[in-house]
This record gives sequence, structure tokens and C-alpha cells, in this order.
Amino acid sequence: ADLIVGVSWSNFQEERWKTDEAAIVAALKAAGADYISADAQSSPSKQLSDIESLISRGADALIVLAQDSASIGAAVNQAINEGIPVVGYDRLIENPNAYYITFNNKEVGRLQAEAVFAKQPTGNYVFIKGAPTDPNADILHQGQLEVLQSAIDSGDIKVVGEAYTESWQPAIAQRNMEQFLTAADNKVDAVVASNDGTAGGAIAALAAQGMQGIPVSGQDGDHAALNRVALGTQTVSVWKDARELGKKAAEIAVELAKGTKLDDVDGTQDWTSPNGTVMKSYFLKPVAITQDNLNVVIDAGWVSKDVVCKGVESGKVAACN
Amino acid sequence: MEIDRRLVGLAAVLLIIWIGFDIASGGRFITPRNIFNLSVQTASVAVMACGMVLIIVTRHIDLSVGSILGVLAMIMGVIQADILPQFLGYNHPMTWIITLMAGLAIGALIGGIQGVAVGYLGVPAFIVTLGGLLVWRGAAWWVTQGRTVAPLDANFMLMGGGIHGTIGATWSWIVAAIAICAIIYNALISRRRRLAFEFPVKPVWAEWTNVCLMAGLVLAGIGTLNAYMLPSRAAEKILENRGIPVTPENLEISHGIAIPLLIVALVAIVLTIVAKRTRFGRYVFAIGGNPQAAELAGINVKRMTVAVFALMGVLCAISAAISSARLQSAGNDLGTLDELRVIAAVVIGGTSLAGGLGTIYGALIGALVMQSLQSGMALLGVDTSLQSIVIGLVLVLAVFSDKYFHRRYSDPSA
Amino acid sequence: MEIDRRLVGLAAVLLIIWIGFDIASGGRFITPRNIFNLSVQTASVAVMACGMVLIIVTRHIDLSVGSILGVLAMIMGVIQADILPQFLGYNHPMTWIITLMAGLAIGALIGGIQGVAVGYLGVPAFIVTLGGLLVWRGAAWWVTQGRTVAPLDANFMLMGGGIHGTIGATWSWIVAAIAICAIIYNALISRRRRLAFEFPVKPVWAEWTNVCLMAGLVLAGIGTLNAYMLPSRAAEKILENRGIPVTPENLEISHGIAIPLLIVALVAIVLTIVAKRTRFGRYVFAIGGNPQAAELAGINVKRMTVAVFALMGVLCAISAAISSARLQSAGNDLGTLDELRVIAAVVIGGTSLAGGLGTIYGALIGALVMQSLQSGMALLGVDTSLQSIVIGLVLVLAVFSDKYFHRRYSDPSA
Amino acid sequence: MSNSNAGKNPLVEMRDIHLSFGGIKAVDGVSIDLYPGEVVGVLGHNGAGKSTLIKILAGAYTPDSGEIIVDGRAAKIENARDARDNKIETIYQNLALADNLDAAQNLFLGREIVSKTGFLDDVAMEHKAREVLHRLNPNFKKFNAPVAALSGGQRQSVAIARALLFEARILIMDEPCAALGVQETRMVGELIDQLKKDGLGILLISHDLHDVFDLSDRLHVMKNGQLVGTVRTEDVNHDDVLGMIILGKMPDHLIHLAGPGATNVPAPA
Amino acid sequence: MSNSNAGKNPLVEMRDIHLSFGGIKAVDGVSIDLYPGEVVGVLGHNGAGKSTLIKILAGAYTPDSGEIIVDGRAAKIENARDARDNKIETIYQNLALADNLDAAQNLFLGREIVSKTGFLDDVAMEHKAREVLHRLNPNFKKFNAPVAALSGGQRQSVAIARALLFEARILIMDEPCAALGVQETRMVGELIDQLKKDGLGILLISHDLHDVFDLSDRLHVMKNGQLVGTVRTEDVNHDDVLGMIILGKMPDHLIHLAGPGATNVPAPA
Ligand SMILES: Nc1ncnc2c1ncn2[C@@H]1O[C@H](COP(=O)(O)OP(=O)(O)OP(=O)(O)O)[C@@H](O)[C@H]1O
Ligand SMILES: Nc1ncnc2c1ncn2[C@@H]1O[C@H](COP(=O)(O)OP(=O)(O)OP(=O)(O)O)[C@@H](O)[C@H]1O
Ligand SMILES: O[C@@H]1[C@@H](O)[C@H](O)OC[C@H]1O
Ligand SMILES: [Mg+2]
Ligand SMILES: [Mg+2]
Repeated sequence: ADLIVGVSWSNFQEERWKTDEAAIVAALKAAGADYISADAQSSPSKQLSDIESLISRGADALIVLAQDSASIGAAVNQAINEGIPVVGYDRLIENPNAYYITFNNKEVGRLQAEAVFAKQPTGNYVFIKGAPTDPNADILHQGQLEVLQSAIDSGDIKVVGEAYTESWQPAIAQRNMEQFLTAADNKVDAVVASNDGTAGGAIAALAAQGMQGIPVSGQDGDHAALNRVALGTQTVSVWKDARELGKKAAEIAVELAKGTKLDDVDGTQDWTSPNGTVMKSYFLKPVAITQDNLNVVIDAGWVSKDVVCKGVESGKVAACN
Repeated sequence: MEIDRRLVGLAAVLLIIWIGFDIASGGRFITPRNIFNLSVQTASVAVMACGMVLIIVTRHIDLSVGSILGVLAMIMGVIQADILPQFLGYNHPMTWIITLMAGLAIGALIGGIQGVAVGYLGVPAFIVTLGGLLVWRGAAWWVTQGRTVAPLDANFMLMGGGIHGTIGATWSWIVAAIAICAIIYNALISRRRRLAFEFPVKPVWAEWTNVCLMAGLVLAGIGTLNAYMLPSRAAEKILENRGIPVTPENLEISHGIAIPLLIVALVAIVLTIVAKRTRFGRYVFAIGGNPQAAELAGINVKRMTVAVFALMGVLCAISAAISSARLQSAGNDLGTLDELRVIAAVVIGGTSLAGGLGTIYGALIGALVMQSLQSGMALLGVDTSLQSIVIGLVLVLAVFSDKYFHRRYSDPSA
Repeated sequence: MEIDRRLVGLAAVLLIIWIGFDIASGGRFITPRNIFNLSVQTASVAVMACGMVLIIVTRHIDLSVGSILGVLAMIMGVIQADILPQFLGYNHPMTWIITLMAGLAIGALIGGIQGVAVGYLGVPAFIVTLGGLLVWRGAAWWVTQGRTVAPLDANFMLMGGGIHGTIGATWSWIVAAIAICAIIYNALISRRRRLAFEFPVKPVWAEWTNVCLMAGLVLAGIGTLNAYMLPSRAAEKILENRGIPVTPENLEISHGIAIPLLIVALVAIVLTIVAKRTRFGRYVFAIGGNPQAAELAGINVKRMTVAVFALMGVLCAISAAISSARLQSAGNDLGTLDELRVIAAVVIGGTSLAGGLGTIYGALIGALVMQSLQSGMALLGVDTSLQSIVIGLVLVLAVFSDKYFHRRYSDPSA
Repeated sequence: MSNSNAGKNPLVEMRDIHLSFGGIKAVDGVSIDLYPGEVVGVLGHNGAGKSTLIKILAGAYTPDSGEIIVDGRAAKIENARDARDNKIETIYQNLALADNLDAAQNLFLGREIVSKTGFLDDVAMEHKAREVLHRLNPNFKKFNAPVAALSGGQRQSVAIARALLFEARILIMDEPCAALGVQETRMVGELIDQLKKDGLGILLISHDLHDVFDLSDRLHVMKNGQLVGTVRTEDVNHDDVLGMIILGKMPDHLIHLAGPGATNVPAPA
Repeated sequence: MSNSNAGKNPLVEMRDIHLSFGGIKAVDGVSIDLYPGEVVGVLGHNGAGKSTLIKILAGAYTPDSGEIIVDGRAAKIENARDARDNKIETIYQNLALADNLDAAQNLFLGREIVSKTGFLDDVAMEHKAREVLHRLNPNFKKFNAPVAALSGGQRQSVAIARALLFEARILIMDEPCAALGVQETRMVGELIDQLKKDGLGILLISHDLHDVFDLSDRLHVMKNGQLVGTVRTEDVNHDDVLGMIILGKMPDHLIHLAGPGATNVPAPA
């Protein structure tokens, strides 16, 4: 192929990134471009070296899932110096020369909170937040609070626990949840967990108290989580169709590599970052998956029905019939 | 089993931590519920710590336990969730046994390979297991290409100690009774042996105090666990399933001993006996004291090294079962950083990194100290980064105080 | 400086890796560009590895270097980006000096504190620095509550070896000339000393071969770096700034030696001299050989321990400067897992974890081996989990082969 | 060569043993033998290769070349276990003890007494240890302390007791009395006499000519890794032996006896 | 008490020294002294407390109580550096050497020769080391190997050379010849005589009565951590000393000389 697109991943710890990758690979193949990639294993320094090597390998455009949006600058500068266009993928890169494509993470937080709030508009809430080192963790939490803040202020909702989860590790989420339950004497009515992994940990802690079934949120559409949604132990998994994101990102990268200006990409809108940088951006809409619309993920071919419906009593969930 | 000064010091540290958290949390720490939680939270690290004692006593170290746990959890996850159901269907009573056996065997194999590299190839354990840390974590990812495996087999999950993973009040009391009998029997037998050879023995009252103290501890511990009742929602479900009428009285169902705690106790007792009463254990300590001398005394140091690492692998498999069962799923990052927790527990428990010195029960208390700190701070809602600062400091302090108080009784020049 | 068998073996390993990757990547590995990148990528770990050699030679270990790097990078980040600009404005020429000095001082302090805990309180280094690993990582977060600091001071960032952070062709050749003079001078002087005492010396031709070999290596290395040209856009900008007309010819601007590489060279040379030619170094090795004997010989082992750890802290500060400058920002997770990389580099480089044995240049090559593997596999696009498997295996193999080939010349019973 | 061993078969023979450490020939073509019921002294200057030689017999080192013959049959001794299987027991010059174990545990290391159930019988072992050590060193009382806490001589007593405890047929003692007190040394001497009567063969390395003359039947003398010669104790006096050790040559009246591999002597006629 | 030291001031006095290891009294109220130009033997059974006593003087152990007086002034000796400042030099029973360093590096450890520029002058050190070691052990040639590769006696030679190299006034030797060969032992004896003439005070621990009688002017005898008594060598014979070591009592004709802290004797009239 005459075009090579390099993708720098921050890590593959969450299940979703493999899907993102597959989508990018497929879209590039369709466009006749080659895919090369590197995985930074959660290290900003390694990500810099990775991008250097992607450039060495002759990448004509880069797609970057930044581990740390503030630390990615050096690498992006190098690429821009070499005349290689950069697409910021899923997480923000503060550089007006880079393109930004993402699901609105605040929106994700909002959807999580809304689904939980709809089921449990009052009572004691616990927040299981993401990794303290991931900027998305705070953005998600902001979105959640946008929905819940008024209820908190009015006293309808009481926050009885709130903790970051180091490296998004489910086992840590579980321990934190157990301690919140202990501290609150099980008087917890809803859990806003920031992704599906941590939701899994929280639900295991709830199950140990026979409390599985109270509202719990998540995101990513992890297979295990969708199964939990079907089983009723998790309320919502906000689904960011990684395939859409990956496909779109790959297409944009190819376009840019061919010399298209950032402004000329279809669907581009100007977006101002919290720090005031004006970015050329493209946003996709996340979807909240609950028991009622599980068919969306199944129909989309995201996951097979028997995975989602493993262990679900027949007749209980529409999508499983 | 004699109660030594060091143990008492360690127990004192633990008590201080507990009381401190209890006061700070307004009485929420020393409750049946939290003690029960602690016992379950500590289990996985505690099991591995027992094996790590032997590793460190032989002057080695194992940095790979967390990764081995990860890869074994993934393998067992796939076996029980993806492979066996094809033949046996879901939640077949044999599933958990086959899964666990496979895990134990693979664990022994992985540990054994590392042991060969250390013992026969002569590569320092630090390096072999640092390599292992990378290799097995990478391998864990490969098992499912990073996908988290769930749900697990229902019986397997009992090892995680959820609502169903406890043995209830009656059985707990039976366990207590057995333990107390063993304590008394043990004291009698060893006294009789010493008398037979006309060696000095402790006065009878001292023996009895000892026995009573230990029996008391057992009773208090199990009593506490039995005082922790199932949450009413769960109790209701159980009663419904069993077809028992739901009355307020019937609803009072005790948790009792959690299965993971039972596993820890079993592992610890077996390993203590191995360490103190068998040739294998004696050789482990001899190797730690002077590997050349051990070799010259005819001990096959290389083979012993393989055996100790293989044993560590087996214990990692047990821990992998406990922690994936507890999480009700197997993710490829399970066990991350556990090597540090395990080593810290062992060293806090008085095992010397220079080799030749260490006890299993010390490691158990060490594990409990670490977990109490973590759980306690989570209970108080302390910031994570502050948590790690506190844990780091306590680790150093605990080892320092152990060293300091112990020093008075040993060689001043050492 | 004599070239030993071990070094040759190690260099052979490196060469094999390089050639292997070069073939596999279709000639992309051994290119001026990639060699330049490697030199910069290795720098931060290499600087710390130099200090870790001394730590391990004294029979200690430092698991906290990654965390110390993290906290120092944050502190230096805040000093240069948040504090100093208030007084000096942005990019003031003093900013980087003050920042670096502060970093070095705080690094020495942190290291010194750990040294006191090890030397005076007698807590094993493994524990102290395991505690440090937690404490300083936690502390790194507290500096800005987790916020990544950027942008950094423009001069400070030169230490990271970006486009501007190199010394260009002319200066690089000057450095080469100085190095070659030093090599010749060194050979002459040590020969003269030995002749003065009528000790045996090598034949003249052997000395010259040695000198020529080393000089050749220097020339080849620096020639390669000079062959790497700035990307045209960057060169254009530079020419514009300097007011030089942009012609294809003028656009050919060499990178030359990157500043981080220069820093590594300086650190390595100074530490090699310290290790081999000063009392301090001699004592470090004596302590590693037999701490009791060293103490009885009148060496203040405790104070030496503090000094060695403080030195390690200083080197962490230098590494922190290099790696944050390279990233053009300071994040609180900078340096995560670097302790493992550093220790692996040192051990691959032939330093014995049992203490008393090790070389600085070995550690440098070790660091280069590790980084070459990582960069090479990234270049080939190998899956990360496979990458970590490969690195783990190579680590074990490298140490094994070093041990195996070296064994033939030492005590068979050891 | 007429001696009291005539007709008996040697317990052990080492033939033309070579071992170098990276270029330095520590043992260079040495052949020695040992008969049942005799004590043979091994003498030589510091660094002559005595310890290296006997470590080969003990299985601690593997020779570069040479043969070991036990009871007339070629024996493969590659580690301490092989030596033990050949009933060879060694007291090492640097006292190979596990510092963290106590005297009884060291005494029985590798050969523990176990009860019927297969568990260690520590009480029985301590009992037996007290018995043996008392015969060597009546002052010895520290049975429950790790041997790291013992004095130099006490450690040596433990090492000797360890070797005595088992039914060896060949006993190697590398400077067993170096750290022992006057009385303790005397007791070890008595023990050696006793063992000899029991039919053991004993190789005794020592620098104390008084002791060696008192205890040994024959002497192997080494210099710079080679065997100077083998003599019967009754045939020589202190000065003869000093000459062998220092000058490396056989006394004139015995020059015809120089053993195989002997140096500095004309080939026997 | 009439002796040749009359009128001179003692170089060093240890007064009523006590040290226990977790309950066991290793040194129990011992007082000894040492005059310039004399060799004093320290004798006693294994575990009597000899090494512990002299380690206190060497700064390796800190006593529980007692005084050390050097040149008439109370000295604070808390570590090896303090001992060195008091010009006390020690050869330890377990030969404190850094195994990874070579002979010259060990010899000069803690007192390296540096050039004007402040860097180590290894060539000069090796030169000097060859000189000194040659006087002790003419066979010694392994100058460029780590001392781990030396034989027991070679190591001991290095340890002795190390102590000789510096201008000590008080030399402590804990069984210096235990591992040495006949010739090497003789050379050390000659050296001791030489040092004595140079005015050094030497404390010599040894189990070899022959050597001790040859070399020492006076003897301190210890038993079970206590001092049995101090005698002039010329006043006693081997049997007297054996009696002191084994039975712990002064020879009858000298009972009035029993030193302070002496045991098993009636208080002097
Ligand atoms: N580090 C130690 N810890 C505990 N006890 C010790 C220690 N060192 C020596 N002892 C004990 O102190 C007593 C005196 O020991 P010391 O080494 O001084 O004897 P010694 O007279 O030098 O004997 P030897 O002739 O065997 O060298 C002995 O009972 C010994 O067991
Ligand atoms: N592990 C080793 N590595 C290298 N050289 C060694 C080693 N052990 C001994 N040597 C050398 O081999 C030679 C013989 O040593 P050996 O220990 O056998 O002497 P020895 O006769 O026992 O002396 P001693 O009377 O001092 O104990 C010496 O030159 C010694 O330096
Ligand atoms: O999808 C999530 C991503 O947005 C976040 O940054 O990291 C964790 C993932 O679960
Ligand atoms: Mg020897
Ligand atoms: Mg002694």
C-alpha cells in the first residue's frame, strides 16, 4: 500500500480497545492503507518512544490514544515537524495542529448518572471513579454530577462514598465498595461506577451482601457487563460503539495523510477545550444500553446473543427471547 | 507451638492499628462484619505469603507471584467458563474440581520452571522472577486476548467467600472444637516427649496458660465471625430456597467462617508443619543458613529449589482461585502488584530477607497488618495517594520496630 | 581501562540484537536516526543504572528510583513552570539552573533519608525502598493533586534532546577529539606507572590495538549521530531564525550528540573514576565484599550507606530532568516501573545481586540492551504482551549466558 | 614397600588427580591411598593443595582428570551425596555449618532422625547430640542457640561431632584442631585413636607436627600442588618432614620410597 | 609484684569488663593489662571468652560495663575507627577480609595510599603489599586474585600482613597461626619478636602452648568468662598452665599472684 497509518495505543487493559483496533484495521484495509501500531502500556514515556518508532517506520498519519493528554505534546510536535498529521483518538490532545475525534465523555458520565437516577431518584449514592491518573475519570465524574448535583444539593441524594480506582482495577473497586458498605451499614441505594470493570468489582461486593440488583452504572459495553445488564445486576453500560469511532478515525487519518486540510474533513466542528485551545473535532454519540435496549448491541453485531444472555431466565429479558 | 516475643510484638502492632481505626471510624472497624470482610480480603495474599516465607528463607525471592496469579486465574477462568461447559454444561459439580486441579498443576509447572532456572541454571531468583513477572503477565493477556472472563462456575465461586461461600454457625463451632483439641493434644504430646528424655519442661501452669490463651483466641475469632449475620435480603432468599418460613428469628443466619479463610488456615497449618516437622522444612532452613554447607551435608539444593518454587506456584493457583472467585470474574490484570503486598507481608512478619529465618504465622499477621491498613483507610475515605504514603511508611516502621525490639536479645555486632 | 572478557560477551549480545532487528525490520534499525533515538531513549534509565551499580555492589537494592524520579520531576516541574516564572518571567536563563539545583538537592535529601533508614536504623534496603516506592509515588501525586505540569521551561527542555537539544556536528567532533586524547593519555599514564614499579605490562602493539579499537568506536558512534539530519521543516525554521537562506544545502543540519547522551557519558565517566580510583569507590566494593570486615577496617559503613543512597537520589534527579524534558511535561506517573528497568539493566551488565561485583559500563550496555529490545520490537510492531514475554525471557537468558560463560574462569564450587 | 598394610586392600585410592583454578594448578597429578585402620597425615605449606585434594574426595570439587577408587572399584564422586554413599565423611577447614540452626540440627543435617509418622524427632536428636558433644567438649552447653552464636572452638567441636556421628568408613579431617583448646584437642586425639581401632581410615590434614606424629601411621607431603612423597611416620623425624614440606625433597635415606608423581627426586632406580 | 614492667606505665588496661549475650556472660568482670615491648598470651578453653574480650578492645563489641585505659587515659572505643585512633590493630580469628578484593586492596583497606591528586595509587599499594607479604610467606604469589580464591593459610597471611603494615602500638592477634604452615608459623614468630623489640605491646591468643611459651612474657588465663589469673611465663611450666585452663585454679606456688577478678582462689592474704 502507498499509505501507512500508525496508531499509538495507551494500553489494552480495557476490553474495548481491541474492538477499536479491529475497526481501524478494517477501515484502513478498505482504504488501501497499511496499519502499524504500538502499545504504550500506560506509560507516557513509552508512548513518546512508540511514536518515534512509528515515524521511523514511515507512518504517513498518526492516530494517538493519549495516555496523558498533557504529556503527549512532545510526541505530537515531533510528528508535526515531520509533516505527519495527527488524529487525537478518544482522549484530548491539546494541540491545534491535531485533529480530535471522540465520544463526548461528559455525555457518557451524564448517561450513566441519568440511568441510575431514573431508577433511584433519592437515597444514598456511591461514586466509584476511574483512575486518578486518567483525565477522563474527572470528565466522566463532571458529567455525572451535572445530572445529580441538584438532587445532591436538595438533599434527595446523599453521597456516602466516593473513591478513585487505581489503574481502573476491578479488585480495588471491590475493596472500596466493601468498605463503603461497611461504613454505611449497607445503607446504599445506588452506585455510579465509571466503567464496566469497576462496576464488576462493585457488584461483586454488593453480591456479598445480597444487595445485587440495586442500580449500578458502567461504560464500554464489555461482554461480561452486558451479561450483567441482562441479568439485572447492572443497570446500564454506556456503549461507545468503538467500531464507529475506529472507522471514522481511520478514514480521517487517511484523508489527512493524502493532504486534506483539517478544516476540510467532513463533519468537522470547532470545539474549545477547557484550556481555551480551539480544536478541529468530530464527536460521536454514546448510547446507554439497559435491559430494554440490549437488542441494540446484539443487532449491531457487537456481541452475540448467547454471551449476553448466558444464565438469563427465559422470558425475563426481551432481547433474549 | 511456642508463642514467641516477636509474635507478641507483631500482634501488638496489629491491635494498635485496629483500635486506631476503630476510634477514627466511630466504632466501625472492630465489628463482626468488618472482621469478616478483612478475613476474606486478606485470604489471597495470605496464601501466597505462606509460600513466600519458604522462598525467602532459602535466600530467594519471587517477584512473579502476582503475574502467575493473573495467568492462572485466566486459565482457570477459561477452563470453567469456556471449555468445560461444552462437555459438562453449566455449573456441573465436577467443574470446579477439574478447574482447580488443572490450575494447581499448571501452577506447579510454572513455579517448577522458574525453580529450574534458579536452581539448575544458577540465574538469581530476582532475575528469573522479574522475567517471570513480565512473561506471565504477558501470557495472561494472551489467554483471551485481554477479554475478562465471566461468569464463573457457581461452585468455584464459593471459594471467594460470598454469601454462600461460608460454612455457617454450626460448622464453624465444630471447626473451633477441632482446633482446640489439636492445641491441647499438641501441648501434651510435646511435653511428654521432653519428659521422656528428661529435658526441662515449662511448669504446668505455664503450659495451661498458653493453651487457654490460644483456645481463647480461637473461640473469640470464630465467635466474632458467627456474630455476623447474613444481610436480611440474602437470608430471605436462602430461607425461600430451603422452604423455611421467613420469621424474624429464622432470618438470623450467621456467616461463620468464610471458605477462603478456611483455605488460608489449612494452608498455614500444613505449611507450618512442613516447615517445622519435616525434612523438607529443615532443609529449607539449612539452605537459607548456608547453601554451601547444605550441599555438603548431602542436601540436593537444586532439587529443593525447584520444589520450593513449584510449591509457590501451587499456592499462586489457590490464590488465583480465591481472588477470581471473589471477583466473580477473571481479568488479565488480576494480581497486579500482589508481589509487593506478599513480600511486604512476609517481611513485616519477621522473615529475614537474608534468609534462614521466618515463620508462617508471622507472614499471616503481616498480611493482616497490610490489609487492615488498606481497608481501614478505605473505610475512612482516605485519598489513594495518601494511602500509599501511609502504607509505605508503616511498612518501614513495622520492620524497624521488629528489628529494634528483637535486637536486644541477639548479637550486638550483627 | 582494560577491556574484559565479560564486556566483550555483552557487546556481542548487543550486536546480535541489533543485527537481528536490522534484518527483521528491513534495514530500519541500524540507521543514524534509530541510533540517535536509542541514545535518547536510553538516557534516563542509563543515568540511574550507574548509581544502581553502586547500590547493588554494597549489597543493597533500590526499588524506589522510579517513584523518586516521579516526585522529583513533579517538583522540578512546579518550580520551573509555576514558581519561578512569578519572579523571573517565562524562559529566564536562570530558571533551568535553579530548577535543576533544587532537584538535585531534594534528590540527595530523599536518597539520604532512605540511606539513613538503611544504614543507621538497619532496615533492609528492600523494605525501605519498597516503602519509598509507595511513599514517593504518593507524594508525586500530592505535588499538584495529580495534574500534569506543562509546558516546561524552554532551556530545561534541552536536556530532553529534542530538535534543539543536540550539540550539532562541529561540537560533536570536538567531543570525539577530546575523548580520543583522554583514551591515549590514560593508556600512557597507566603504562608508565606500572613500568616505574617494574610490574609486567602488555606488549606495545596490544596497547595500541586497544587504544585504536576504543578510538574507532568513539569515531563510529559520533559519526553516526552526525549523519542524522534534522527534519526539513525543523531545519527551515532554524535557518529562518538565524537568518540564513534556505537552500537544499543549508538544510542539511546534523543532529550530532544529543544532550541527554552527553549527560550519560559525563555521569558514567565520573562514576567510573569514583568507583575505581577513589577511596569512596574502594569502600563501596569492600562493603559489598564483607560489610563486617569493612566496618572492622575502620570504614564508616553507615555513613557510606547514606552517601550511596544520596548519590542515587541525585542521579534520579538528573534522570527526572532528562525524562520530563523529553516529554516536555511532568506527570505524576513518570518513571513508573523504571526500578525494574534499571535493576534489569544493571544485572544484565554483570553486576552481582550478591554484592561486591559490578561495573558502570556494563550497566550502560545493559540499559542499551533492554532499550534496544523494546525499541526494536516496537519497530517491528510486535504485540505488547508478546513484547513483555520476550523481554522477560531475554533478561533471564542474558544473565544466564553471562554466568555460564564467566563460570569457566572462576571457582567451580561457587 | 614393606608396611603393616601389606596384603590389605586400600580403602580408597586417588590416582593422578589434576585440578586447576583458571590456570593455577592447585592439584597437579597427585596419587594417594588410605588403608582401613590407619591414620594418614597430609602435610604441606599453605596453598600446597591439601584442602583442594581432599575436597575432591569429598565431592565438593570435580577434578579435571584422575581416578578415585573406593574398595577396589572406580567410584564416581560428583557431589557430597555420592561421597556419603561411599561412606566418606568430611570435616571441612571452613566448618560447613548452617549458622541459623542449632548444634543438634547441624549435627543431623541431611540425616535427620524421623519418628514412625515421618516427622522429625527433634527431641531424640537433641538427646543424641548432647551425648556425642559431651565426649568431645564437656564445657559445651549451648544446645539451643544457633551455631552463629558459638565461639570458634565450639563451632569446630560441632563440625567434628557431626562427622563422628555417622558410620563413615573414611574420615577426612581438614585441620580439625586448629581452633580447639588444649583439652579439647587432646580429646579429639583420643577419639581418632578409638576410630582407628574401629577400622576407619582417616585422612588428617594438620600443620601441627607434634599432633601429626602422635596420631598418624603414614604421611603424604605436598608442595605446590604436587606430591613430594609418602613416608611411614616411624621412618622419619620432624626435620625430615620439615625438609619435605619446605624444600620439597625426600629425606636422603628414603629417597627410594618417593611415591608416584613425587617431585624433586630422581626416578627410583 | 616484681616484674620487668615495674616502673613502666601500661600501654593499655581493661578494667572489670562485663559483656553478656542474651543472658550468657561471655566476659564476666575481667581485668587485664599490657605493657610496651611485651607479649602477653591470652589462654583459655573454647568459649572461655578470649575473642569476646579482645573484640571489646578492638571496638567490635561495646561492653555492658567496664573501663578501657590507654596510656593512662580513659579511652572511648566504640568502633574500629576509635581503636585505630588509639593505635590498636587487630587480627581477627575469623580473618575479617573483603573476599572480592585482592590481597593488596585488603591490606590497605581503610588506609589507602593516594596520589597527590587524591586518587588511589594501586600500583604503589601492590608494590608495598608484595614487600610485606614476602616477609611472611615467600610462597605467596596470588596478588591479582580476590582473596576468596586463596587457601586458608594464605588468607591468614593476608590478615597478618594487614595488621603489620601500619604503625600500631598495640597489636591484638587472635589465633594468628591457626591455619599457618610450619614455616609460615615460624616466620610469624620471628616477626612477633621483632615487633616486641620495636616496643609494641602484643596480646596473643593461641591454643598452642609451645608457641605461647616461646613468645610471651606473661599469660592471662580465662575460664568461663572470668579471669583465672595472670602469671609470668618464666614462673610456670606447661602443667601449671594446663591446670589453670582446665581446672581454673592458680598453681599453688603462685596463688598469691592471682589477679583481680581471679576465680577459684582464696583472696590474697
Ligand atoms: N555473637 C555471639 N552471640 C551469642 N553468644 C556468643 C557470641 N559470640 C560468642 N558467644 C558466646 O560467648 C562465649 C565466649 O565466646 P568467645 O568467642 O569469646 O570464646 P573464645 O574464648 O574466643 O573461644 P575459642 O577458643 O573457641 O575461640 C561463648 O560461650 C560463646 O558461645
Ligand atoms: N576457590 C578457589 N579459586 C581459585 N583458586 C583457589 C581456590 N581455592 C584454592 N585455590 C588455590 O589453590 C591452591 C591450593 O589451595 P588449598 O586450599 O588446597 O591449599 P591448602 O594446602 O589447603 O592450604 P592451607 O594450608 O593454607 O589450607 C592455592 O594456591 C589457592 O590459592
Ligand atoms: O472507555 C474508558 C476510557 O474512556 C477511559 O479513558 O479509560 C477507561 C475506559 O474504560
Ligand atoms: Mg587448606
Ligand atoms: Mg575465639
